Amino acid sequence: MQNLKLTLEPTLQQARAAAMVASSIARAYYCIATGNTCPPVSRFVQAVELSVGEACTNSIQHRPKKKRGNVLLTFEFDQDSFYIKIRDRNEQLDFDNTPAPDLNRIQERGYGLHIIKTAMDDASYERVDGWNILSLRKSCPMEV
Amino acid sequence: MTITKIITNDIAVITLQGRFDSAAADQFRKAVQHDFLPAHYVIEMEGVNYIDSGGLGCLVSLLRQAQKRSGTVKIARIPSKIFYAFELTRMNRIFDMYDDTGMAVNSFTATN
Amino acid sequence: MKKEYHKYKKLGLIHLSGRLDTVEAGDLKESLPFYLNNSKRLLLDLGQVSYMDSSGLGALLSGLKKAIAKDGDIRLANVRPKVKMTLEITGADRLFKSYPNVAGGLAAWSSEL
Amino acid sequence: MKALFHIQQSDTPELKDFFAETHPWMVKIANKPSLEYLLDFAILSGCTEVRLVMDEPDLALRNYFGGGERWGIKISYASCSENDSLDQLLTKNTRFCDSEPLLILTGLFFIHYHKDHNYQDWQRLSASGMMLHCSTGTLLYGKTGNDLRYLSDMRKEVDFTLSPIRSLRDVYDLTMQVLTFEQEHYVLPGYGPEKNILIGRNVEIGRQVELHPPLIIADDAILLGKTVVGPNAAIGKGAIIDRGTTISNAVVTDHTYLGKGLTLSKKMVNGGRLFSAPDNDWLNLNDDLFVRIIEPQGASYFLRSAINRLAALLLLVFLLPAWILFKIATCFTEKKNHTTTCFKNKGGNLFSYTYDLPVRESVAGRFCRALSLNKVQLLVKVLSGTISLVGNRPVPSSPENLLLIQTFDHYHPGAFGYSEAQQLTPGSLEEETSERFFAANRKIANDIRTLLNILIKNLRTFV
Repeated sequence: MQNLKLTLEPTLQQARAAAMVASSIARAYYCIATGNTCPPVSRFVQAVELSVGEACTNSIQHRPKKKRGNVLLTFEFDQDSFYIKIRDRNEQLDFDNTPAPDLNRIQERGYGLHIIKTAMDDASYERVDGWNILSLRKSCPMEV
Repeated sequence: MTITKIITNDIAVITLQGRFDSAAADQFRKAVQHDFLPAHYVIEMEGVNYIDSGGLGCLVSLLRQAQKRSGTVKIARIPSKIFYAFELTRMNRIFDMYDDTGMAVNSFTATN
Repeated sequence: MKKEYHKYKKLGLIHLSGRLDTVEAGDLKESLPFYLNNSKRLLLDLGQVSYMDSSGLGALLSGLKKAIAKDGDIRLANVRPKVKMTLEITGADRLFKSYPNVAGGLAAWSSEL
Repeated sequence: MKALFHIQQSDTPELKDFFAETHPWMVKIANKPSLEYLLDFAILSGCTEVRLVMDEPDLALRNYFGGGERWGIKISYASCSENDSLDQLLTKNTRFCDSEPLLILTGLFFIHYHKDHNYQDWQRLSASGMMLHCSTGTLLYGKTGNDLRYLSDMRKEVDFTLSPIRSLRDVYDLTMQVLTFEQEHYVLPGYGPEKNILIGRNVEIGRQVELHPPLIIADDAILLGKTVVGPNAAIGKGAIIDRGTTISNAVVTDHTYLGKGLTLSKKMVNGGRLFSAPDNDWLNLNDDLFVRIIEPQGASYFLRSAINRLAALLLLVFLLPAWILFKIATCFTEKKNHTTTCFKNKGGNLFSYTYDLPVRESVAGRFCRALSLNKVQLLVKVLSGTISLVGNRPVPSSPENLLLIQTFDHYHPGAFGYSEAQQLTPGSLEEETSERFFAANRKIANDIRTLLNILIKNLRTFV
C-alpha cells in the first residue's frame, strides 16, 4: 500500500494547499484505479478535496492559542479505496456527537464535519496519546 | 480570490473568481462590508473553482444581513464543479439559483 | 396482546387484539392447546390484530396442527388486509378457512356440524 | 432541441414512505428508473441536452445519470425552491431555455411511447407550441422557453400518452403494463433468451427454477432452487429469491431478500415493505424470514460466494474418501457426538452442525484433525451457502455471545476461522481482535492464505 505524508504549518493558506494537493492526488488515483481518464468534474475528486480542506481548516481553526502544533496529513491507497488520515494535537473533539447542522434552518457554521461525514464513505475519529486522528475513506469510483 | 462589486440601485452584483474557502472568507466579509449596504445581492460564481463550508458560511451570513434589511441573496452562473458543496449542505434550497446573472438581477425588480 | 375466549355450543371463539409478533407469539402458542382442550373447533377473530409476522403465523399453524390432530379446526374471521398479506405470501391463506366476519363465521361453521 | 425535467419531493408524498430513500425519479418501472423512460423519450424527440431541476438533490440519481455520457447527450443539473412556478423555472434557467426549441416535463409521470415511432417533428405537430396535462404533471413544448410562458392548454393528436405516477398502485400497474403489453415499446435492461424474458448480467439461476414470461430480472439477482418466476414478474438488482418461492404478477425491488417457500402474487416488495395491489395497502413486515433489505455488496460478493462453494466442493472431494474410510474404521471407538449451534450472522440467526468424531485426545482424533476431517460437516454448510469457507470462527449461540455478535460488524462464520491459522487461544482478546480485523478487511487472497495455513498447520500437528 503506497502512502504519502504531508506536514502543514497551522495556517489557512496551508489548509488550502492541502486541499489542492489532495484533489490532484485523488485525480491521479482515479486514473490509476479505474484506468479511465478522470472527468473534469468528478464527484470522487470533489469529495476528497472538500473533506481534506474541511478537516485541515477545522484542525487549524480549533488549535489552542499558544500551541502552534503542525497538522500531519497522510494519503494511502489500494485497489479498493483511497484513505486519508489527518492528525493534530488539539483538544479532543467529540466527532461522533457533534450535531449535524439543521439543514432546513439557515445556519452559518458547523457544516465542516457534516460535509466530511456525508462526502466520505467512512469517517472515523480516535484520540491516541494526545493526537486527534481523523481517518477518512472514499472507495474507488466505479468505471463509467 | 478576486472580488468585483457593481452596485446599482440597492442591488449589488458581486463577481467572484478563484477559491472561495475559509482562507478567502475574511477577504469576502471585508469586501461586502461598506458604509452603504444594498438590500439585494447577486453572487456571480462562474469563476469559482472551489468552495468549502467557510465560503458557504459567508454566503449564509450575508443572506442573514440582507434579510434583516428585507433583502435577499441570489446565486448566478454556478458551475457544476461547486454545485456539489451546495447540495451536501442543502444550500441549494436556501438560495435561489439562476443560470443567468441578468435574469437574477431582473428577478428582484420583477417581484417588487 | 389480549385474548378473550367465548364458547358457542361446539365452537370456541377467541377475540385477539394487538400485534401477533415474536414477542406475543410464544404466549399464544402455549395458550392455544388449552382452548383446544375446551373446544377443538376454534374461530379466531383477528379484527383487532394489526400485524402478524412469521412467529405469529407459526403459533397459529402449530395450533392448527393440534386442532386437526383432534379432528377439529382453527378458522379465522375478519382478517385485516395487513394480516392477510402475511397469510398470502406464506400461502397460509390456503390452510385456514376464513370468514369476513365473526357472526357469519359462527353461523356458517355451526351449520356445517 | 433541449429538454428540461422538473420535479419536487412534495409531488409524491405517497411513494416516499414505501420507497424511503429512493428518489421518485429513481423508482423503477420494470427495473428501469422512471426518469430514464422520460430521458429516452426526450432523445427520441431529438433532444441533445437535458437539464434536471429538483429541489432535493439525490446522490444515487447523480451517479446513475451522471453527465449523460451513457446516453450520448448532455445532462446538466439545477436546483429550484419548493413550488417554483413555471415562470420562475424558466427565469432561473434562461440561458438553457432561450436558445433552442424546448420540451418541459414537470411533475412525476410516465410516458407511453414506442421506440420505433418517430417523435422528431414537433414543429409540424404544433408550430405554436403545445401543452399536455395529466393529473400529476404537464408536458410543454415551445419554439423558445419564452413562448411557453403564454401557452394555453390545447389538445393535439399525438401518438404518446402521459399516465400519472402518484401512488404505489400506479407504480405497480405501470410495471405490469410494461411487462405484459409494452416490452417491445421501450429499451429495457437485460438480454432476451426468448420472447418476453429479459435477464441482466451475472444472474444466478438455481436448479429447477421455472421462468414463465413475461418477466424481467435485473443484474446480480439470485434465484435459488425451485423458485417459480412469472408470469408478470420484475426482479430487481441484487435481489435474492430463496428456495421454492413463487412470484407472479409481482415486483421485487433492488436488493430485496424474499424468504423460502413464499407466494408473492399481485404484490410489490421493497426491503421489508410489502404492498398488496388488490388491497391497495402496504405494511412494514420487519421479519427476516420473509422479506428484508440486503446490504448492496456488489458483484465481488457473488463472485466470492461462488469461489467459496467451488473451493469447498474441491476440498470435500479430497476429504470425503478419507472421511468415509475413517468412519468405517472408527465406528467402534469412543466418540464425542454432539450438535453445536452457532450464530449465522450479525442478525442473530442460527445454524447448527453435528459433530461426531473421536475425542481430540485419542490418536484417531488427532489423525482426523490432521486431515481436517472435522471440517467435513462445515464444508457441507458452505456448499449450502449457510457459511463461507474462510471466515470467523463460528460463535456458539448463547445470550452473552448474542451481545458480542450484535456489536460484531462484518461477522461471517467460516468453516476455517481466521484465528485458527494464527493459533490464538479461543476466547482470548487477541483472538477477538484478529477475528474482527480480518472480518472487516476481507480479501480473497487473504482467505486463500488462511485456508492453506490451517490445512498445513493441521497436518503438522500429527507428524
